[in-house]
Order: sequence, then structure tokens, then C-alpha cells
Amino acid sequence: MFVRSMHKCCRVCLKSSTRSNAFSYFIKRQLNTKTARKLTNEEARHKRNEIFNEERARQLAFITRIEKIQVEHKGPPEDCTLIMNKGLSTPFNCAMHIGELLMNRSVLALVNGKPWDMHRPLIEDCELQFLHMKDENPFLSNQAFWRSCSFILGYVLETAFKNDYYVELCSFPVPNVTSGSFVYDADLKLQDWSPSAMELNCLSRVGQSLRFSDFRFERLDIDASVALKMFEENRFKSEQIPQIAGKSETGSSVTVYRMGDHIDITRGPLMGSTGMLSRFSVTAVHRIESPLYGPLSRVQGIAIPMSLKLHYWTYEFLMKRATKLNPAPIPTAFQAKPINETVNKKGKENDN
Amino acid sequence: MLGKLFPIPKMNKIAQAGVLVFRGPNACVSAFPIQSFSTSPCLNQIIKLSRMKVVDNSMLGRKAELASKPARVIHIYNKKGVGYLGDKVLVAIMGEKKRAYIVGLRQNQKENVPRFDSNNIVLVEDNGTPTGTRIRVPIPSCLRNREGDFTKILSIATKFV
Amino acid sequence: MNMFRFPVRNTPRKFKKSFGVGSGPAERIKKLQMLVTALIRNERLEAKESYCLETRGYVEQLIQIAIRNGDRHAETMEKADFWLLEKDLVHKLFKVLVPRYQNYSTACTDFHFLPKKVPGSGVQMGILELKGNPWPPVVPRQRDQGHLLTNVLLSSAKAEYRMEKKITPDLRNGDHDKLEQAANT
Amino acid sequence: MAAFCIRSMLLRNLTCQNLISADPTLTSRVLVCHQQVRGRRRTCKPPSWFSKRRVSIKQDITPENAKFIKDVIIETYKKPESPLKDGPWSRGTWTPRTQRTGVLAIKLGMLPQWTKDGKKFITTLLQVLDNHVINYTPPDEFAKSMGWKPYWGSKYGSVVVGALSCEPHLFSKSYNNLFAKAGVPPKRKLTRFLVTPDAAIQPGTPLNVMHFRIGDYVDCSAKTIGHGFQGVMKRWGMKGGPATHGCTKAHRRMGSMGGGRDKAGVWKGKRMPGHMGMDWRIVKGLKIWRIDTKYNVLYVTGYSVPGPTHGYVRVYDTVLKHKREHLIENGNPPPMPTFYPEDGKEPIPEEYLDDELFNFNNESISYATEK
Amino acid sequence: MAAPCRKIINQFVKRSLKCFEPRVIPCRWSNTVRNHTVEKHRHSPLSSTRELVNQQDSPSDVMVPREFRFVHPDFLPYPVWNRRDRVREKLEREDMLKRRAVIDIPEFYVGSIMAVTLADKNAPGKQNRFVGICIDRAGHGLYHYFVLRNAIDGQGVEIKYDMYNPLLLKIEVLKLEKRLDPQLYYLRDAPLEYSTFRLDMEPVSVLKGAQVPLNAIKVKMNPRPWCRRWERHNLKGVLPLDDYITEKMKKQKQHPQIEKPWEKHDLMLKARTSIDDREVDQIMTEVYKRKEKIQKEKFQKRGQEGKREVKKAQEVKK
Repeated sequence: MFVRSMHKCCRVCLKSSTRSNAFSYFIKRQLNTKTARKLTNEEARHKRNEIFNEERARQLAFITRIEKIQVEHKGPPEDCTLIMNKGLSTPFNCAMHIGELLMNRSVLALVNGKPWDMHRPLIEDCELQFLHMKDENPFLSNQAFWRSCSFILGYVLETAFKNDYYVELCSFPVPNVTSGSFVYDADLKLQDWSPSAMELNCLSRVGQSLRFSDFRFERLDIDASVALKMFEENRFKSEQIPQIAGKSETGSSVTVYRMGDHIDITRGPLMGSTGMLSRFSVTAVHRIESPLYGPLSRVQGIAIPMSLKLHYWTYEFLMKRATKLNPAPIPTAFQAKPINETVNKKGKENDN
Repeated sequence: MLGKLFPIPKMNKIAQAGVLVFRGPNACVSAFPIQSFSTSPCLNQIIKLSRMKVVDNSMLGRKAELASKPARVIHIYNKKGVGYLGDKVLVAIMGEKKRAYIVGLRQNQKENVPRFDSNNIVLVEDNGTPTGTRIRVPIPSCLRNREGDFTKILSIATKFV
Repeated sequence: MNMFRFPVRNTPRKFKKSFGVGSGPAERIKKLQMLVTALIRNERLEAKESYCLETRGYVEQLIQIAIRNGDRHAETMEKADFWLLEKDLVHKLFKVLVPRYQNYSTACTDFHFLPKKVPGSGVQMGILELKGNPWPPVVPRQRDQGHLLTNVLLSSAKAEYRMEKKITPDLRNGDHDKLEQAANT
Repeated sequence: MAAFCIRSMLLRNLTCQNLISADPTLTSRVLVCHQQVRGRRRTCKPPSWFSKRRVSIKQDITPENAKFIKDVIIETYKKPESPLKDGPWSRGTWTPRTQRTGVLAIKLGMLPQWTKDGKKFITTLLQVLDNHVINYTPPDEFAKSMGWKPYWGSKYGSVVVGALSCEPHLFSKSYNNLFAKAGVPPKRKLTRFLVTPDAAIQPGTPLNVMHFRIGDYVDCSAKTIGHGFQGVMKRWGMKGGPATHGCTKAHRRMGSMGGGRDKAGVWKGKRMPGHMGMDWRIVKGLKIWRIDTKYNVLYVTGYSVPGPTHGYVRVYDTVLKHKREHLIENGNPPPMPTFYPEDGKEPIPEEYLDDELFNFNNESISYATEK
Repeated sequence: MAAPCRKIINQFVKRSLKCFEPRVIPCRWSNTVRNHTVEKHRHSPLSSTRELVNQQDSPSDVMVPREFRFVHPDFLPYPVWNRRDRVREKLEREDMLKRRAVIDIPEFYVGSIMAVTLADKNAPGKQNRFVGICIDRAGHGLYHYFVLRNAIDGQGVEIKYDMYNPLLLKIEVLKLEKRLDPQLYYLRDAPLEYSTFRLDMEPVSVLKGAQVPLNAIKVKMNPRPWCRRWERHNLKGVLPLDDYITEKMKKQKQHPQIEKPWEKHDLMLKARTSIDDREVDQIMTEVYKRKEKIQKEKFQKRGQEGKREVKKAQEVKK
């Protein structure tokens, strides 16, 4: 009964104009009280989506007049110039104009030599290139793919568990393909859980199914205060947000990505959509001890994009390797060192 | 009457001359060197009407050779109807029926068994004794293990190969 | 055992009556003479698949005997004279092609299938070429695949695997006999 | 004996896909084709239910990495996981009714040999290359897995034998899983032998020429050389028609058929044009004259072992009673269930020769000393 | 209008679908392994009965004499490459070498006059000796045979001998020479003088290392009938046959289906039906090495035996 009333409360709160403040207050109170019922990931995701939608609508509202920009595409099938809408058109839209192949295979775009998400609006006249997994040097694509896989792993952890378990995602390190696995560090609230092969399989299935749902990765730059609101029920993220914001160019903005209804903080860039996944497996869950955040779970996985074929035997061999503990740095506090140093050093290590 | 209406064509010169055109080992004896019949190996098999060369010193064999009328096989004493080395055959020679043993063959033989340039026979009487007293050509050594009447032939042989 | 450096059928293909020649074994050789001459002349040939594959054998054999026997060998010279209808190609065979393929351990020709025209006649066309010719390559330049995601994963796995097994890399690159010998000693 | 032939013919027409299943009781009905076929299946195309076991995935892998994967494969199978969990199986004893497993050999061609009295005869060389037992199904389970009630009751179990190890990344996963029990690399070719339960053999056991002994008799079954669709003259040796004398379009045709009052009509089994060769044939009672243990080669009598050079041949103990008699009389049973190298007390010689066979190391045959 | 259009489209769809059909393995090979696949499996590290590459077989610095391959044509395997097998040929060669270690098989050619002693149960001396001219030499490996011909008592006799038959006790070459043709079957249709040799002929000694003499005798044939159409065989050791044959036969001889002029320069035909020179060299090197080894062992044995005999003799003397 109590739970149901809570739900109602939440909905009422969310609908009201002052919903976020009221909600956060409410949640905090609930968390603080010992008798509080457990918060679920589903509710948190719902709330974040609301905020995301609102913020995006707000940002879109700034564009009152549609301005044209000139986009010069370089590369196959042919070099061409496109006239696109400023702040609205994305590289994906450009690809739609040029050819289906680019639409399907492009992982990333290079805008004026900088990596750019496929679904991020273009803001000025630029030179555009598309990257895919079979490029001459697909380093950027690989990084984006591996980062996206970590991102998806976060989604898997949030959605795969029953509502009784509130999974708090912590962070994931800079993608490192050579380590053999991608990683997400999270507090699963399960101290002695060592998943069986079948359970890992079930986790993998959640990620694997994304291949068919074909979710896009949407990017949004938001203010740190909004971000804090978004992630206030996640103790790790709310601690990290000020630091991340401090590193940004404006000093107070945070980059957020949304895939389906899952929102996470990452610097990006990520791949175009989840349709590019071919195989996705969660291979291991390790226990790690963070000096700041206490005991955490390091969830590892491995994935292969659609365009690269691999025999099952080879893939299983790689999976075996991915079960070993990933040597990526354990998430530590940003506070340990002054801000300008973290920008230089820690910024490279920790992505969010 | 018929002869008048349909004149009978003149007979072939060879037929007129009465010379037998035959194949076999003594073919070169023939008056007509260029012959038009086949001598392919399938004819080397000993069947009925095969011409054989008598290799013993019997008078009958001599006579047949001089008259260029070689012995012809008219029966082979085995179930196949094809004669092989050491088989007993019945031959017609100079108007007589005679029994004989094959002692040499023209067809290809197995390894270590001699092949001869002619098909050789040795005439025997009905009781198994050879008609002649000596065999003029070598006899295959593999026939030496034969028993019975064949030993009488082996006894008059001069050479073995 | 099989000394051919290229796939060979047990029986030769029969040629149908084609342009310039009739049918039958003698005409087949005539057609092949033309094809061999054209290939040695132009170093690349586009024809029916069956023509290409038959020509291939004759060109390979011709070059092989030219390499083995040299231009002082009467029989080889006779063969070259027969197969090359344009006589200046005999010089090309001995002066250009023989030095080029002297140290080859593989076939000295390449065959590629051409795509079928759809809709069109059902004849499978192909390209036959001499290796090391001056034409642009039939197969465009292949990308370096070493940096693909799967290869990055495998390469790092390889390094780790080798570290675990503690086997020196030079031995690993060699054949397995060496490995066994090393293990035995 | 005839019953055995029919049975083995029935079994051999099933493909390797049906041979093994992890739990035969569960999957028995699914795997067997119940379709009634009139006459023999005379086609070269695989049936529709035949699933592909070979895969050809073009992996975008650099040559170095491909080599690395090969190395891993080799090392994975170098020391297979010890199958000692259930321990070595107890070995049965040979009885006259025992039917042991066979081996899957490759035909190498023919060679002449000579006996000690100088008689020449032809032998066929069969190489036993890299054979392993892949699976054993006890009689009860095997009877269930047939899908129909076998008339021999539960007398025979089945042994699956594979030859020629391959790399696993050539095959599909389902095919590779068949070899998990035996702990050997996937095999290029599989075959099944019916065995009596006393000749049960543990999966993973290697088989070699020493499975047989000199002087034993074996049966060989293999597919004959395929000739494709042939006319009546080549296929059945009919005489054809005359070449001339007004013969129109009947030079190579069969004569009349179907006439003859009571027996008129084209009867079943009438010899007509059709697919020739590529048929299973059994040659029984071939003597083993010589065994080469270095190359694993058997020399068996005759040139009638079916199939071309490098064709697969199933070799097993003969079913002919009169050729098994010497085993009973001499009290010299063959190794059960197969030869194990640890049994031999003495080192195995490179070559075994039959007593009657001429050894080329010996002096020429001479009768002069008999005096 | 619509119908042909649809037809074309249907065709297009069919063709484009065709490339997705699973490839059916040709039935003819479904129960056969290819030659190179067998080799791969024999040396595969995955195989439990693995055959290691023998270092001795690899090409080395041993110089094989040029004549060696013509002296030992029996070591050349059956030339149809898709029916060959390496292991079978190896085992075959082993047997041949073993036999050659026991019995001395001298160098001889078609045209040489030879004497063969054969073990014969029925002969009085348990031996049978035959002298004759070698008119043919053929067969691969253990199947190798030669045919001797002689005329005894005016009767032409030919005997075929298997070279590796254990009944052969001795092979002597009475006169080592070559003839102009690879086969001398035409002696059957020549006067018997050409194939008459005395059974007690004494061997003609030849200098060691000297070139084998070529007997360039031209045989005058008997008039037809012949056992074969000799005019079609392009015989070199025969006097012109023009007197014996008709005009029609001369014409027939030049018919393209009989003459087959296209086969003369067919390089692939030659490659398919003969053994490559490189492989001949490989085989001959291997055989040469083995033969030398066997000879060395023989000498050693003889030496030891000789020493023993000497010792015995000394003991006896003492």
C-alpha cells in the first residue's frame, strides 16, 4: 500500500511545476529515514527522462529562426556540399542526404577534424567526414564503440535487476580496448553475489536485445545544477558532477547522453545507435574496494560490432579473457587533488 | 536358264586359284603377301576352328604342314570352350579326327610363362600315347607338373623354357 | 606430389565453337594459341572463365619450361615458337618473363572472377593476368586490418597469452616442429 | 548374416547429424527421418533436413592473429582435460558373439605382394589416420534413439568413430559440441559402428592399426566411385543395338522390355539407365596380410575395396562365420575393446608380416636346397 | 507489355537470390578426401598419429648422376596425379630397395641381351635359365616388368618377368646395348635371325663408366600380315615399310584422327600424363641416398665376414 501511495505521490509531484525540488526533498527525506521503502531504478530513470525532455525543449526554444549552414562532406561516395539547418541538422541527417550506406555504417562523424556524435546538431559551417568500424585507422570508432558498450552496460545493470535492488551506477573508466573488456563500476547492493553462468547470460541478453530495438544515442549539454537535480538520488554521480562541471569549458556544464530511457553522464562521443551491436556479453562481476566509495562491483563485458564477423570459437576465447579483472583504475575521489590538476591528469583517466 | 538371265559373276581370283587364305603362324607361307584380314589379338584365343601348328615329328603333322592345311580345333575338352595351355583338344587334320594337347600359345601369358609365336599342339592317340616320338620346339616349363597322360608328352619333349 | 601451383582439373575442358575457330581438339589448340599469345603480349586477359582457366595451365607450363631449360634448349624453343604466334614475344618470354618468375614459388598467373551481369547472358567471365604486370591491380588495395576492433582484442589477448605461457615469441612464430624440439630438449 | 547387412545398410544411410545426441532419449524422435522412400534415393543433393555443419565465416582477422588462434586451438587440444572423472571403463572379454568397433580408414591404392611360393597377388592399402572414439551409446538408449523398434532388440550399442582432426573454427557450434565428451578436436568425418555391449569403448580412445592383427579377416564398406547418370550399356553392361544395318537411334539402347504373357510389364528392379556408382558397397572377408605401424597402414587382400584413392573406408571385423573360426579355435581373441599401447610389453615393431607373405628382406625363393 | 517486364524482373530476382543459396558440396567428392587435404592431416599438429617431416628426405647437396633416372625407370610412380599417394609410393619404394639389397639388378635397357635365372620347382636343377633380348620394359614401382625374346629351334619365345618377383634368382646382362626404339615388339614380325641368341652365350664385357653403345641396326620386316599396324608406329629401327603397305594405308596413316597432330605441343597433356622433372629429381635423390647407404652396409658386412673368415683360417692354421 505504502509503495503504491508513494508512486502516486511521485507522479503528483512530477506533474507539478515545482516537482523536482519537491521530489528531491521528498526522496532525501525518505532515504534518510530508516523505515523508508526502497527507491527503484525505474522511478529514477523516469524522473531523469522528464528533466531531460524539459531541458531539451528549453534549449530548442532558443532557436527561433532557422539559419542555414554550409556543410562540406569529404570522402566516399563523393565529396559534396550540403546546406543544412543550424542547430537542428545532425551528421546523421547529412548522411541521409548522401547515401544509405553512410547512414547504416557510420559510427562517428568528424566535424572540422573533431569527433562528433551522429545525432548531435551541427552549429556552424563545417567540413564533415564519416567514420566507421572498418576504417583505415578506426581508433576513434573503436573508442566510441567501447565507450558506448560501457554505457549500455550501465543500462543493463539498471534494468536487469528486480525492483527490490536499487543499483547505483558509479562510473566507468576511459575505454581501453586492449584490456579486453569494457567496464562499469557500480554499487549493486549485493555483497556476496557471484553470478552463475546462466545469470550472466541473462544479463547479456538484456544488452543483446538492444541490437533489435535500435535506440539512438542523444546528446545534451546541461547545466551542473540541472544535472545535480537529475542525479541527486545517485550518491556517486552527485559527488562527481561538480568536478566534471569544473573541467568543462564553460565551467558549469555537464554532458549527458540518453539511450532509450537510460540517461548517463559521459563526455562522449558515442556511436550512432544500438543497432550496430552484433554480440554483447556480460562476462564477469568482480568485487573492488574504492578508497572513497567503499565496496563496489566491477561489471565487465565484451561486444562486437555488426560490421565485424567473428567465429563463435574465437569470440568465446575472447570472452574467457574478458572474465579476468580489468586493470582499469578504481574510481577514486576528485577531491583528493586540486581541481586544475585533476583536469590535466584525472580527466584523462576518468571519463565522467 | 538362270545363268543366262542373270550371268553369274566371275569368281574371285584367289578362290579360283584354290589357295586357302588363312591366318595364323604360317600365314607368311601364303602366295599373297598383302592380306586384308585382321590379326588382332582377340583372334589368338583357341576356340573351335582355330588353326594350330603340329610341333611333333608325326607323319600326319608333317603332311599337313607340307600341304599347308593346318590342324583345326573342332572341340575343346573343358567347360569354357576356350583352350589354354595344357588343355586337351580335338582337331581335324588331313581329314582325320585326332586328339591333341596345347603346348604353346600365341596370346599374352602371365609372368614367367613363355609366349610363343604360334599355337602349338602335340597329337596324341586315343589311348593317350603321343603320335610322334619327338617334339621339335621347346615346351613351357610350367607344364612339367602335369600328371596323367601329359607325362607321356613331357617324356618326348626335347627342351623346356 | 601435385607439382601444379594452381588448381587443375583431371580432364581438359572442351571448347565450344567460338569466334575465329571451329570446334574440336585441333581448333581448341588454335584458340589456346591465340589466348596464350594475347596474355603474354598484354599481360592481362578478359575472357570466359573456361578459356582463362585453360589458358592458365599452358602459360604456366610454358614459363616453367622456359625457366628450367633456358633459351638454348631446342625443344623449349620449339614449344615457344609454337605457342607464341607473334615471334617478338619469344624474346619477351626469355628476356622479361623468365627473370621475373625465376624465384617464384607460387603460380605466375592470377585468376579473378568477374561479376555476372544481371540481367545478361549467363556466361561467367574472368580475368587472367601475369603477376607483376604494370597494370593497376584488379583487386583494389586492401585496407590494413590490424587496427580493427577484433584484431586489437586478439592482439592484446595474444600478448597476454604468450606472457602466461612464457614462450619466446621467435619460437612461436616458427613452425610447430621447432616448438616440439624445444620442448623435448 | 543377411540381417546384419540390412541393418548396417539402414544405419549408414543416416547422416552424422543423427549419429549422436547428448541425451538420446529426449531427442530421439526428432532426429530420425520417417519418410517412406520408394526404392533407393538416387540423388546427389543433400536432403532438405540436412543442416550445414561447415561454416565459412570471413573473419576480418590479420594473418598474425589467425595464426595465433590456430596456436590456441592446438594447445587447447594438446592435453585434453582428463576424462578420469568416471575413470577408465572396465574392459569386456571376447566371445564368439562379440562385435567390436571398426576404424575409419583412407584408401591409398593398390600394391602387388608375393607369397612365399612366389605367387603374386594384389593388396589394397588402407591408412588409419587419426581415429578416435567420439561417443558410445549403450544398447537400451540406442534402441530408443532409432525412432523405431529395432528387430535386434537391445543387442547392439553404437560407437561413433571420427577421423581427421580439424580446427574447430571451420565448423558450426552444434557440430563442435559433439566432440566435447571425447575431448578431441572436431573430426572431418564421422561414422557409426554397431557393437555388442561387451565391446563398449570409452569416448576419447584413439584407434590405430593395432586394433587388428595379422591374419584376421575384415569387412570393408565404402562408397563406390560415382559415374553420374549413365546409360544401360555402361551401367549394366547390356549389349546395345547394332551399329549399322538401318539402326536408327538405337545404338546404345536396351532391347525390348515388358513383354512375355504372364510376366509382362516392367517389374520392379528392371535394369534401366540411371545414376551409377556413389553407392555403399561391402566387401567381406578380406585377409590382413601386412601391417605397417609407422604409417598406420593395413594391407588387405584384393583390389575390390570400393571407392577411389583417398576415399573413406569403414573397416571392421568380418561377420562371416567361417572366417572368424580361427579366433575361437586358437583361443586367440583380438584385443578388447581395442589395442591399448600400455598393454604391449614389448615395443611394437614397425612392421608385421603374415607367415605366408614373402618378406623383401629375405633371400630369393630357391628350391635348390630341398634336395 | 507487362508480361515480359515481369519475366525480366522474375529472372532478376531469381538470379539475385541464387547467390544466397547454400553451396552444395559436389557429391562425387563427398566420400573422398583431396590429396592435399590428406597431406595436411598427416602433418597436422592436431593429429594424434602425426607424421613428422623427415629431415633426410629434404633436398641436399648429394649429386645424383644424370644417368641414374634412366637406369632406374622402375622407381618412377604412376603418373596420373590425382590417383597418387605419397605414403603408398614411399612404402613401395622401401620394398623395392629391400629387394634390390638382396638381389643384384644390373643396368639394362631395351635391346640388351640378358639371361634370367628363375627358381622352378619342376626343373631338374630347380632352376631355369632363359636368354633373350629385352624387347620391353614397363610398369611403375613394384609392378615393373621386362620381356625377353629369343628364337629357340626356330620357334619365337617371349617371357615376361616381374622385376621384383622373389622367384628371380639372378639377372645377368650378357650384352649391354640400346636400340633405336623404346619397344621391340616388331621383332615378332621380323625374320627370326634378328631374335636368335645362343643360350650359352658368353657375356660381353663393357668398360666401367663407358657410354652404353647404341645398336643402330635396321631390321628388315617380313611382309604382312603383322600383329600390329607397324606403319603407324614411326619405328626408327626398321627399314622403310613402303613396299609392304598399300596406298590406302599410307593415306590412312596421315589422317588427323590417327596422327593427332594437336597432341605434339600440348603442354598440359604432357604435364597431366608424366611426372614432373623436379619430382623425378626428388625421388631419384632419395633412392640414390638409400642405395648408397645400403651398399655401405653391405660392404661393412662383407668386410666383417671377411675378417671372421681370415680369423677362422688363422685359427685353423694354428
